Order: sequence, then C-alpha cells, then structure tokens
Amino acid sequence: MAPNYSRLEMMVVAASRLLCDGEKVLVGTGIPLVAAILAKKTHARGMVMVMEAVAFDSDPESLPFCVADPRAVYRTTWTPTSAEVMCHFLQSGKIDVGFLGGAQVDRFGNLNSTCIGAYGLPEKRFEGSGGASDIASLAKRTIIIMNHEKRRFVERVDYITSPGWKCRALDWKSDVMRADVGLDGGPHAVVSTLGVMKFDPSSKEMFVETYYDDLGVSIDDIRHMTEFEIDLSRARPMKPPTREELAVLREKVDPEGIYMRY
Amino acid sequence: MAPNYSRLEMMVVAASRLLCDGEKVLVGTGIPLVAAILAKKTHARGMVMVMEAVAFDSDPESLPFCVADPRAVYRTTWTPTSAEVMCHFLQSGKIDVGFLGGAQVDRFGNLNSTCIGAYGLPEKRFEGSGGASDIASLAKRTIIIMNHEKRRFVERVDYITSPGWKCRALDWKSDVMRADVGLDGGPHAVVSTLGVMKFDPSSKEMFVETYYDDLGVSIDDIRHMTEFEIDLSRARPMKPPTREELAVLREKVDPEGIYMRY
Amino acid sequence: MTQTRKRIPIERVSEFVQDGDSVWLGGWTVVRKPFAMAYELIRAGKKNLHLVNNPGGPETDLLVGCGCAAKTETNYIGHELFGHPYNFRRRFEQPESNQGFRHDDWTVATGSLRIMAGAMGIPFIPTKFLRGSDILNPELDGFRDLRGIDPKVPKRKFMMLKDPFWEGEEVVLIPAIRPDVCLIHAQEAGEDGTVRITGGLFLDYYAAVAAKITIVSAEKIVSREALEDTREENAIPGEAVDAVVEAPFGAHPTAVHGCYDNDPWWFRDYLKASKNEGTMQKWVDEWIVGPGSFKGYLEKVGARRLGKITADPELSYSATIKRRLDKLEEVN
Amino acid sequence: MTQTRKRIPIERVSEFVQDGDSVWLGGWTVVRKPFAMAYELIRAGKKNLHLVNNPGGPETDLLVGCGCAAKTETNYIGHELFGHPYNFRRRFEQPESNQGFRHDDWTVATGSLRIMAGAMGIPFIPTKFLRGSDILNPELDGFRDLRGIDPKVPKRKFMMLKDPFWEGEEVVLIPAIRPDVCLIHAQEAGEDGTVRITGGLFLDYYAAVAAKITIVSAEKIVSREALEDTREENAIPGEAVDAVVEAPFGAHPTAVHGCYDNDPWWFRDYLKASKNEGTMQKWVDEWIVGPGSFKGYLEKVGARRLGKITADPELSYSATIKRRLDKLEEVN
Repeated sequence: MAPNYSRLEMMVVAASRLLCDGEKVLVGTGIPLVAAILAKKTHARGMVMVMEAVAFDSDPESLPFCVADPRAVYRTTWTPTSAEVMCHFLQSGKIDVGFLGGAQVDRFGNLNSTCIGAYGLPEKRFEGSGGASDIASLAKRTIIIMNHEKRRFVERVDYITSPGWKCRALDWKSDVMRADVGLDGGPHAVVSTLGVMKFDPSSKEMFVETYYDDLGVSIDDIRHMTEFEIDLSRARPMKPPTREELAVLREKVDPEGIYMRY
Repeated sequence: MAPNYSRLEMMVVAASRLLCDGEKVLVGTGIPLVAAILAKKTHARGMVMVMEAVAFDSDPESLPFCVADPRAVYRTTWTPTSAEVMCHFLQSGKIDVGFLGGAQVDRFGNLNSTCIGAYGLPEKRFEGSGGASDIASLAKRTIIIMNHEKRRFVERVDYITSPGWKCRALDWKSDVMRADVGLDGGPHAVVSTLGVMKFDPSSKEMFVETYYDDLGVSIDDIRHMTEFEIDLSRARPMKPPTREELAVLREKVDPEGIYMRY
Repeated sequence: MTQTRKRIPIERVSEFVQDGDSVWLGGWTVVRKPFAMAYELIRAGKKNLHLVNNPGGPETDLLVGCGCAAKTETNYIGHELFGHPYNFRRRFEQPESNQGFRHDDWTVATGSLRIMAGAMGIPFIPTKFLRGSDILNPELDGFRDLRGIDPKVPKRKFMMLKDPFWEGEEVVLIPAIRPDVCLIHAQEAGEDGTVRITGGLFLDYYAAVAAKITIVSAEKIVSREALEDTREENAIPGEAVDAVVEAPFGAHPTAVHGCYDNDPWWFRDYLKASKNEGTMQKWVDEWIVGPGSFKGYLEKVGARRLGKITADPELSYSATIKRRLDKLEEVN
Repeated sequence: MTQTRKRIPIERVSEFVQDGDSVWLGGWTVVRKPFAMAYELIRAGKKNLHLVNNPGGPETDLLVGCGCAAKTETNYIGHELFGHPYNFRRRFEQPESNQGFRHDDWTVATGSLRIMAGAMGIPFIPTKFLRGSDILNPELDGFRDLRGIDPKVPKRKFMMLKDPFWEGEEVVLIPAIRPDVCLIHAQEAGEDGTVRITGGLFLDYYAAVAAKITIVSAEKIVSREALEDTREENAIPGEAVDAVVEAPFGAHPTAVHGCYDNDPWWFRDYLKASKNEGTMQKWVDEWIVGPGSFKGYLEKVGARRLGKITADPELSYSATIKRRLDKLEEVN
C-alpha cells in the first residue's frame, strides 16, 4: 500500500521532531514555521517559538503568513521588535535553535538565500538574507529545511549568506572553521524532501542520517540529488509520520494548504 | 516697602523666564523642576518638559519629588526610559535646553556635582553626576541654577562633572574649548540667588547680566560672593516677579513649600 | 503639552520628500507598509531615492519598478509567501534594465542595530553578526563605488575591532543609518504626532527618531485624551513626528493588526503584472496614475474587497480570508 | 506557551546571590527599588557585592552601610530631595571606614548605553557623552587598580576612536555592563516570569536581559490570561526571568506607580540614623534584623502608615501625603 503522505509532509514532520520541549526556537517564514507549529502542537508544548519581527512565545491559532503576521502575536504576552529578538536574545546567545530555509546549501552547511550566479550579475536574485545570516551565526544550533535538488545541494554555495561550519575568514579571502571567526553554534541538521542530514562531529561535513525509505527514497537517490560527495554509510530509514502528526499538520497547522499545497 | 518675595523665589522666577514656548527642555530634579513647571504654567504652555527617567511632555498637577516620580508622568502620552530620553533625544541633538543645579561652578560654566576636595579623599562627597554631565554636554544650551556663595562660584571646580565652555582635553592633561572635544551647545546662563550671569560670546567667561536690585543685592555683593574675577560692567537690575508669577509659584507649583521651604 | 497641530492632507506628503533623499519605509514586508504615501511619491514622479528599510516589501519593489529608486539598502525585499519581487530582480538579472541601480545587502539584526545607532546619534555600533558571511565581503559590496563619494552612503561598509574591554573578541563595527525621511503607517495618531501602534512596532520608533523628517499616516486621528488613556501603548512621541495624515486603509494591500489583513487579490494582480516592464507600466497606469488619488484607488479596490479583508476585532486579523493565490475566488 | 513555574518565597532570594557577585538593582533612586529583596541580602549577610545600577537610591546606600558592598559603579547614589547618602559618603570622607571600598563614577546616559550593550551581548558601545568631563580622567578612575585584575571590572574604562564611517568625529567607546544578578520590583508578574510595569520601566528590561540571573518581586502575581490582556504594557518576557516573588509593598519605602508613594517617615528615620555608624547599626537591628522577615518589617511599619502612602487609583500617587521631612506629622 502506498503511503498516504507526501515527501513535503515527511520533511515537515522530520524537522518538527528535531525541536525539543523547553527550547527557545527562532523560526523563519515559510516551511520552518509550519514544522515549528507542528512541534508545538504535538510533542513540544513548552517550546518557546520566537519570530524575528515581533512574535515571542507564539502559539498561533491560524497559520501566520510571515513572521510579522497578526496571527503570530495572537494572545502572546510580549510584542518585542527585531531589536529585542535579534539583538538582545539572539546576539547575546539566548536562542537554542535557529530554523531556516534557503536556496543553496553546501557540505559545511553554508546557506545561500541571496543569489544564484555572480553576485553583481546573477542568474537569479532572491529576496536576501532577512534574518537568516544572523540566526545561522548565533543560534546555539541551526536546523535547515529545503527541497533536495542537485542545484540546491551544491559543492560550493554561490554566496555565503548564512555561515555554516566552514565559512569566510575575517579577511574574506579564504575559508576557515566558524570558531575561527568567533561564531559558536553551527548547523545541526539539514532536513530535505529525501532525508535528514547531520554533520560529522570531527570533519564538520554533511552525512545522511535518515532517508525516507517508506516513500521510495533510496540512498542512491540522495547521492544523485547531491552535487558534493556525501557520506551515506550511516544512513538508516526514517520513521514515518504518526497518525497524530499527520492529523495535526493537516487539520490544525495548515488546513488551507498554504504551505503544504494540498 | 520691603519686597514680598525671597531671593529663592526671584531665582526661580528669573530662571523660568529663560525658558521659551515650544522648546524641548530637559530638567533635573530639584529647583530646576520648580522653575520649569513655573514657566510651563505661565508664559511657556507649549514648552515640552522632559525628565531623564521617564517623563516626556510632562505637565504635572502636583510637584514631582524627583524625575522618576509618578507625579511627573500623570496624563503624559509617552513613558520612555532613560535610553530614549538621554540616548535618542539628547545624544542626537534634539534637546533645546538643559536645566541643571550643581555644587560648584567656575567662570567657564564647568559644573561639579561629584565632590569637594580631592576626588580620592574628598572633604565632601556628593551623589554624583546623575544625568548632569550628559545634559551639559549635548543640550543645545544649558541653564544652571544655584545658590550664590563664594565656595560655589569658584576659580576652578574641584572636579568637572559637567563640561562648560573650557573643559578637559581628550588627553585629560590640559583644558581646551568645548568645541575642541566635539561638544556643541554650552552654558547659556547661571541663575543664582543674587542675579543672572551669562557668558561673553568671545571670551566665554561669565559676566553679570542682571542682579536682584529690588531685594537689596548690589553688584558688589556679587563680586564678594564670587571667587573668580567677574565682569560687572554689563549688570543691570532684574525685573521683579510679577504678581502672577508669584501666585502661580506659591499656589500651584509648590504650595507645600517642598523646594521653596516657606 | 505641546500645542502644535501637524495634520496635513495626503496630497502634501510628496512636498516633504526631495529627489535623491534617503527614505526609510516603516512596517515589515507585507505588514503595515506606508502604501498610501508610497503611491503619492510615485504620482509625484520622485527620482533617485535611496530606500532603506528593514525589511522591504511590495512598496519597495513597486518604487523600484516605477523608477523612483536609484539605491536600496536593506536585508530583504519581497512579498513573503505571495511571490517574488520581480521589479527588484529585473535590476539584477537584466543588465539593460539596471539603469545605474545599486543595492547593498544587510541582515535583520544588523539593520536593527544600524537604525538604533542612527536614533542614538552615534556614527556606528559594534556587532557579533556578519562574521563569516559574504555580506561583508569587500569584493561583493554593492555600494563600493559610491563610498567616499555619495554623502548618503557611509565611507566604509564595516571595520573590525578587537574588544579592548572584556575577552578581546574581534567584533564588527557597522555604520549608523541616517535617513532623510521616514514614512510610517500606524493604527492611530494624534494631531500633535503622538503615534499608537499595536501588534508589532517593528523598527518604526527608531527610524522616526533617526530621520530628519518623519511623516505618519494613520487609520485614525485621535484626541489627546484618548492617547493619554493608552499611554503605555503609544510608541512614538509627537516630538519625533513632523506631519500626520489620516488615511484609512493607508497600508493596503499590506496588513494592519486589528484593522485589516493582506489583500490577496492585489498580490495576485501585482505579481502577474510585475513580471515584465510592459505589464508593470500598465498596472501602474491602471492602479496609481488612473485613479489620481488614494481615495480614487480605494474606490477602485472596492468596498466588498475592503470588507473581506477587515479584521475580526477579537483576533486582530481576518478569520475568513483565503490566502492561496492559486485558489483565489473573485469578489465583486 | 512556556510552562515553567518560577515562583519562590522571598526567603529563597538570597540563594540566588553569591558573595562577590555584581548585582544590578532596578528602579530609579527613590522609585520602585527592590527593597524587600535588598533586606533579604542584608539578613543573609552577603559580602563583597559589586553594585551596579543607574541610578542608585536608598537601597544602595543601605547595602553599602551594612557592609554588603565592596564596589559601586553608577551615576548617582542618593535619596533625591529627602537628604544625603551618608553611608556612601562615609566611605569617602572617613578613610577609617573605607575598608577597601571602591566607587566608579558614570552618568545616566552612559550607564543606559552600557547596560543596553550588556543586553545586546556586545562588549562595548560608542557614545558622544563624557568628552571634556573628569569622569573619564584616567587619574581619577576609581577602579584603576582593579582593571585587568578583577574579572567583574572592564580592563579599561574607555577608549577613544575616530569614526571611520561618517564625519570622522572622535567618539568614546565604553564597556558593556554584565551583571551576575538583576533584582527588580514590579507591579505585576506571572508565574512564568512575564513582568508588567507601568509608569516608567527605567532600565529594568535591559538589566533583566543582560544579567545571568534575574529575580523579580511583584506587588501581585497574576494569571497568564491577565498578562495576555495587557500585552503592550508587559515589559519583560518570562524567558528573561529566573524567579518571581510575590511581595506586596516590596519596594517600600520607595514609590511604585499606581500602588504607593514614598514613605517619608522611613526617610526621616533612616537619614537620622545613617549619619553615623553606631546609630546606623541600631537602625539595622531594629528594622531589618529584629523583624526577621519582610512580613515582620511591614508589620512594624504598620497598616496606618501603609494606608497613608497608598496611591490614588486615578492619579497613581498619594494626593494627601506630605513630603517635607521637617514638617512631618506622626502616624500611629
């Protein structure tokens, strides 16, 4: 029997499982928001969901369209500005998890949400960092969520918007480990439409931890959809979504299919 | 007939007359507060009275005891912190008048509210700058109000808490004009219990503009009560308080005599 | 209290903005953006504006698309999930439409710090962000050829300094933002300029204080007494505001907490039109030039659409509106 | 929402403060000072505290007088118009009572900037204040011999830097304040630590965020729902608070907007007692040690005095109290 859920749903469920009760999670607009709300409405009721524009300890009844949406501040007890969220909480090291999307990622978890091609004359210009660079820089750990395509999982991102484990040196002429430029934290996981990738504790390179076996994904699929060489030796099948996870996602988190595009 | 008002009252009235309608005035605790409220309740209804702790556009019904007093914020429309008042409004050059007391003043309008004698082992230690140093540094002009005594109007203040026209150089080894350390504004007047002193536009030294003739003050009194040599050649008698000024001061501003000690 | 009455009609807004000015646009992407005032700038044919905001939304894409802006300096320009900022993109992707346009990339946190520094009147502020990112890469500095030449652009993008006080960390000094003009849309304002904003102030207070001139449009002009009753909710003092405009629906098509939601029909039409220069020009003629005024524009939007997006007073957003552009039902 | 319940009894406050800690005391001179908690520190015999605040009031003079503080770092210590801080003064004026006490002078604005920098996690911040003043005079630096030695004291008091971005002005870099503990008294708090303050927040938000540990005492512990209703008035999120204490009259003898006014009888008695070490010790025995607890202290103050200072709900202060100490009438 074919599974009754999509790769998009599996991705959101897999990401939500990485968030823990009691953590302060700084969430970006889009799919991260869906996964974070799913976590909050299932296993992580005490998670403190924070959004860069205004929402602090958010528990929305209706899915916010962006991090400034009035839905995000419904019945919250504090409405900070980005000065408080980003400068006071994030910059001073008080955010446990940063949760981001992006256009390109590389083996060290560097993220690009600025442009494809040369910065001055790109093939494709995107909206820009928003708070992504900040969040990836100073959250205690960062979770990345994005579609798994070869043009997205690249050997070297065209522009480092958000620093990963090996990023630009302070002379911007070479690449160094993030600790060398004074950054703590770092990428914890990349959750994609094929599986969940983590980073080797010593080499800081991405490896496959789980793949969506039940949805017909093989480790070879991941190899083919990843431009850089990726360690598949530790890969194991992902546990499918529970009935509760799917029900909450479909009925409570995004019933309109705004993000999930049913 | 002896005048029916005191030197303290004349001082407060004289100071209040220096404040203009429409100006933003940053007022210190104590006698400056009394004079500012008197101005606001007489000729300067549109003056915006600001206090460093919280009060912005204050128009109190009862005399505040300090700049954080709940009386100061009664029916105001904004309750900033000292970050907004001092850092945003004062530091960015948006305050027209600073209004201060102090323990010692010298011919260049430097103010001391820190200690008498050597800093490390003083004869008398005071409360400290509070916001005085800040206000004297960056208000567009500063008005000083204090009792006229020889130990207060000194050749050289024991400690420059608040810079006047000639203050410490950036090496703190010599004295220079305030413009040389990047400060705009400067002392505009010293209002005392004997008269009103201003500063010569070219030499920046204090001179006597008016003295309280009606109260029996002579220019010789001012000479004797001032440790440094002071130009008396421009001195003319002060216009006595009007009936309205005295009535408002006694009946509306400080009926309890908290500051005026009736 | 201050006695000044600062109310002006919306038609006068463009008098406060000069060609070449740096202009801060308040709000956040698709929320509480000063659209009524942006439309005025377009109708007045403003040129060479230097747009700063944190972050920019459809108003910024529109001003770029209408040729009003020569420079943008921000962390983001876009429409959130509605779609992509095609006018902004075209300036990069199609050299023939670049027309000397320059863009400088920043981040939410560092933009916040920079406008806070501007509000404080200090020339720069340190940060721990940006290290390791190409945003500081000197070879990828979008304003490189303007530094030291354009007086509205800081002489350098950043400077590194080793902390001399505590652990000796290398931090980044970044320049203050100092806008000429700040445009904000709010829920309420008084005649004296006091501004009440609920459900998210964003950086509007800092920008209002940092700018040389600040203009606030509001859903409603309210009495001094009403503002005294909401003191702890008032966000900007009248002393930081030069003019106020009463403009109901003045942030349309963006959302205003407690008042109205995003207008998805606007986004659908705009996104379709903005995909190329020709259809964009037609959209501008139809929606901005043609109606001739903000009043005319709202009449063209129509009472039924405005009714649909009106917020539920308890929730502060519309509980009934659908936001998927591909499944949008017509209203007429 | 966060589920953590952070309520503790007042007796446990002293467990959160270690000898030698740097402690920020919230409020402003004679307004909303954390007195109930300060009394606990005195009863617990805390030593060598490094007191930071902006500015300090009677609570600071008292902690100095009780020998709890080895260092003070602030712009002001005093009782406003009530009288002078005799305990603090004695440490300067009478070398025999100095006991290695150190004081570092600052200003309201620069203290504000320094605690804002602490909240932001940046090591320093630039300012245009302090130039020309002896407050920066290196020969008059009260902490000179501690710099580079005491880890709670910045290595330098300041550093000059020429602005590299705009007009090239010489500005002053000043170090962040990074308190170990922050003690705040507020009107209301939730079990989760959310704090509502009206009529003046002062620097309490910044200090709560900057400190490693923050404890809030409140006139009243209120429900989550009540705090949702006052959202725009809530000043500090629960995430910045480690423990909350319900302590009605917890700022006595200082004033709390909307709750009570200054207690002039307290100031009269304290000022008289604090003029010398002997009478000061007697006062401490009578008012702090003797009653044994804050409850005992309030009983000693007496219901009639507390009734006299209670605020008029419309005005937020007492309209009947007299504040001239030389003309004070007894209440009993």
